[in-house]
Amino acid sequence: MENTFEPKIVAYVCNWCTYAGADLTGTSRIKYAANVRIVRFPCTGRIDYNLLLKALALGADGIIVSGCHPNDCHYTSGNFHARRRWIVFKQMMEYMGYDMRRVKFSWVSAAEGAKWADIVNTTVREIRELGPAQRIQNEEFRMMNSEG
Amino acid sequence: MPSNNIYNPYLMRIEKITDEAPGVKTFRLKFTNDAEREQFNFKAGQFGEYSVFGEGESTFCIASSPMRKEYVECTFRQAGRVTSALARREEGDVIGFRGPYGNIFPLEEWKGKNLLFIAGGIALPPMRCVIWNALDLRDWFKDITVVYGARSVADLVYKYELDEWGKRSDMRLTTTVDPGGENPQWTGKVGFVPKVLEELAPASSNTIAIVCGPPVMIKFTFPVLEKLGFTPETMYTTLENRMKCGVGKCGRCNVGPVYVCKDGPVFSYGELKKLPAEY
Amino acid sequence: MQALHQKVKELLESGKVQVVIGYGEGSGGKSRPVFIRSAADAAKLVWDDRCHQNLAVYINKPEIKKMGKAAIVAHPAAVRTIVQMIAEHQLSSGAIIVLAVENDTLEELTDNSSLEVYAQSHPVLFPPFVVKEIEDIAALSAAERFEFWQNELEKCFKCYACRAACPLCYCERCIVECNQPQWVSVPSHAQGNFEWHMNRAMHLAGRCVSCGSCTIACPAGIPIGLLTIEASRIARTEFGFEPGISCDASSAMSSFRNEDKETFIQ
Amino acid sequence: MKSITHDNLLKLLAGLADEGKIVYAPVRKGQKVFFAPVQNMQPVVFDYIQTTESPKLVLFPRYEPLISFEYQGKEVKVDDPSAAAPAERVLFGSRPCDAMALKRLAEFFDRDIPDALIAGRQKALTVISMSCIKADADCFCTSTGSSPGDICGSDILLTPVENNGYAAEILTGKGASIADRCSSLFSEIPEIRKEQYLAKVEKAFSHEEVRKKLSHAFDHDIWNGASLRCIGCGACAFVCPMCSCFDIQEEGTAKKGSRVRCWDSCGFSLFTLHTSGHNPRHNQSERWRQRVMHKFSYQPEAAELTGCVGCGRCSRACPSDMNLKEQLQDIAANVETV
Repeated sequence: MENTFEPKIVAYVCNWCTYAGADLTGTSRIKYAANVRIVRFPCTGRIDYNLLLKALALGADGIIVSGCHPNDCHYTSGNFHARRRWIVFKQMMEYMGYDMRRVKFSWVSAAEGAKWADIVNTTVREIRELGPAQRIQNEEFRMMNSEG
Repeated sequence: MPSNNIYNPYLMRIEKITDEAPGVKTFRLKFTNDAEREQFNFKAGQFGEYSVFGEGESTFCIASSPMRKEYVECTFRQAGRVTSALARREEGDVIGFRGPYGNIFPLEEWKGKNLLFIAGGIALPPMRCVIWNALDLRDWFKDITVVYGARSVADLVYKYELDEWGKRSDMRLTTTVDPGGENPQWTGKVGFVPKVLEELAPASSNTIAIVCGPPVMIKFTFPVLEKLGFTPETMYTTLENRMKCGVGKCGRCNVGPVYVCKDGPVFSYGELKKLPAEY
Repeated sequence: MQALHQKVKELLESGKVQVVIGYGEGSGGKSRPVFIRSAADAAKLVWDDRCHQNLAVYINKPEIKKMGKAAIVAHPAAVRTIVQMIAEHQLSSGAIIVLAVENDTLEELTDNSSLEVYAQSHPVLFPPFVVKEIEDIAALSAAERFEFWQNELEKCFKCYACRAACPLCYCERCIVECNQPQWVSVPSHAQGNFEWHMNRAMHLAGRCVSCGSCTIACPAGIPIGLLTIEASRIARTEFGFEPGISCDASSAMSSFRNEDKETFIQ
Repeated sequence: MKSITHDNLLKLLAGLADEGKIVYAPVRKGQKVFFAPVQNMQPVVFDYIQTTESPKLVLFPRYEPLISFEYQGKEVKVDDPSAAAPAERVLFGSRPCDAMALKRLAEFFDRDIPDALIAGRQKALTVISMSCIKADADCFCTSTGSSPGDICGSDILLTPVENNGYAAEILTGKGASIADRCSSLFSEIPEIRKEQYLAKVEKAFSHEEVRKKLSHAFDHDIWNGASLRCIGCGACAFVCPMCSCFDIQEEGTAKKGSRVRCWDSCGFSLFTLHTSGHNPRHNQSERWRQRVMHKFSYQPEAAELTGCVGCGRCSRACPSDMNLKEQLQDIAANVETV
């Protein structure tokens, strides 16, 4: 049977590299999956891990976080700080049992339109295979709601 | 309330938004449901819980006169999450309103007396309700005097009404701004409210003083009034403790054996003196 | 313990300190924090294997600070906490006299270098059951770990005893109390609890000295300390960062190295 | 009088669950005992002195939606969860102090402006309590008007007696309706003196005396000393069967969500903080004083309702050994009478 599940993917990207890169993907007329909702930030250093948690809580099946390559940050070191946080965040989420195959981290420069398309396409394909994300179930809350 | 669930708010449409001062707005609210409006009543001194759905509830006094039944008005300063969300609303939007809650200014008991209103800054709104109520019942009372101060000329709220009150012959209005807050056009007084009050030296006999303002103003105003001969039982204020439920359950506004939301917010200085100073 | 009583007596009598933060007899055979202000009370101090709470949590409590200069009875984990607090500018050097205790030994530490030497030579040792818990969880599959933590966190009713018991959770306004935006769901449902404990772990990454105070404090019996211990383990393996051993260390999460590992980044 | 065997008691509870009632019973989670809804009775435990979390959650849950809302253009659609009838619940294994606490809690929420959500749940709740045959040093129920075999607030009170059975006091109509429907599970025994089976809890202080002394103890020194080691968490309030303070928060998105009530504590520093930055209770000592005064002075004064039943949970839960019984004994002994 054909897989008809269309994952919802949120992409948190930095303004200077990946957003420009994604722009280039479009202007270069490279086709890529339409499942991503792009949210633009000044810098990856500004992308709080809580935004990732919120996206997952509110229904995202996958997340892409992307910004400038190391040493290319518009603000010199924002992406280095981000990288440290990602390292800890990723492993903490894994420690708590979350399937981190759903969260992708990448560096995409303003010149890498093709790479962006590739990342989006791979992510969509992989997450389509993984299926809809398991949400943290607010058991009691649901019970309360149904109990009234 | 629309149901017997005390947390279920009335749905109110914002009919009119007035910018009062920097960050301060007045909303005129109309019930979306006529039957609810019909049976809604409140008295001067009571307050409500105003809410933006998805942002939360916030507590302000009802600032309009209870005699004007077709709407409810509230004035608030944009400060936290809810008031910021309220400030982003536009005319025609729907917000929630729970109320009226709390006790009242005992206007009936004050019949035949002089009324002296003393307000500071954003604390005029809770007083505006009772001032208009008293003006609507003008023949109940003898002299009506209002002393109102704010940090600067810009911070004075209800400027259009201050003009109107200033022109009325059946009341006296004194406005003042803190030193440094005046501008070249300013014709009122300059000085802190307690000091201006001391200069005015209103007579205390057969007079009720109603004081409302930031804690520091209240702290310095009551002693001045006492010096002028007011007794604790003739001095009133309305407390503004932090609240969530408004109905005496959530525990936030608890001061000694009273809940400000349910047993207040209006207290005489005599009553306050019996309470621990946790307000 | 006699040495401790003697030392505290001297400190108070000489006026070197005005208060000593230590352990005393509590209710029902427990120990409890006590604040000794006169030499005559020095004998009320106890030090034995009931004394787990990290007393560094009291150092900056306004009521205690008002009493004057303090000395503190500190087990090895508390010494590390104090070093970390100095590194994070929560405590100025020499502001407190540390009476480092372990088993039968007592050392008086008054300056940064002696604190550092002590911290470096006294590793925080986990009790055997914690070691076992850490190993057990490491052996679980991802799905089992998810299940494990969901079951544990379900007990949490967000009393924030973990936060209050932690000397390094010193923010005056915690992220859970910031509501513009509301990062962490306030109710104690599964999502809200997950967000809270994730945030706590992230904020203590590379800072948690693994004292275990939060786990002991948790009234619901959740082994929450494991989360911050893990966060610090990550910081240690990934960035080589050991909290609580250097008074002028930078912070693990607000510094970086060019060569930080990025194998997972595409 | 009636009695029931252990096996029949389990059958009774299983039967109630099968009827579709939500049965809350004490179960062990890790080292601690919690009340949780159970379908089969296998995990139910009996060998606890006191549960960690109190059974107040059956009336006043950790969190509950007060309303839910959805924006439809400029309009808002609001749903009221109290419109639906609350589920029938059975609470099993509450102690007599818990049962009394639930009754007082319901009274508190019903006072002046009744809270329909709590009242609805109270109406649909049957309480089957278990007398205490063991107590520990933190228990002080006899000092607050309860006792190990007190019947107040229970619909059925069971007292463990010999031969693995329980003497059953059927106390209310709700209790009787269960006992009648399941009469085959009960047997008749001659009247017994249940006191012989009950735990002994010495009276530690008199709450009337404490109340009198507290009425003028607001500025007493006693609060400063006692609260020094308080770290300002909410453990005491959250495990307390009578603490009723709550917060109201918004859940969901800006378009759709619910307004939720969740537990809060007067021990938190931000509980009373005004937007202006002014905080009426600035220090931990003031917050600790509020907790004690509210339970033993303010509430009794306002409504003849002592806000504590002496279950001792707060003292067991406290990370820094704040002991309520000790504090009250201290007040009884050291605050002067005027």
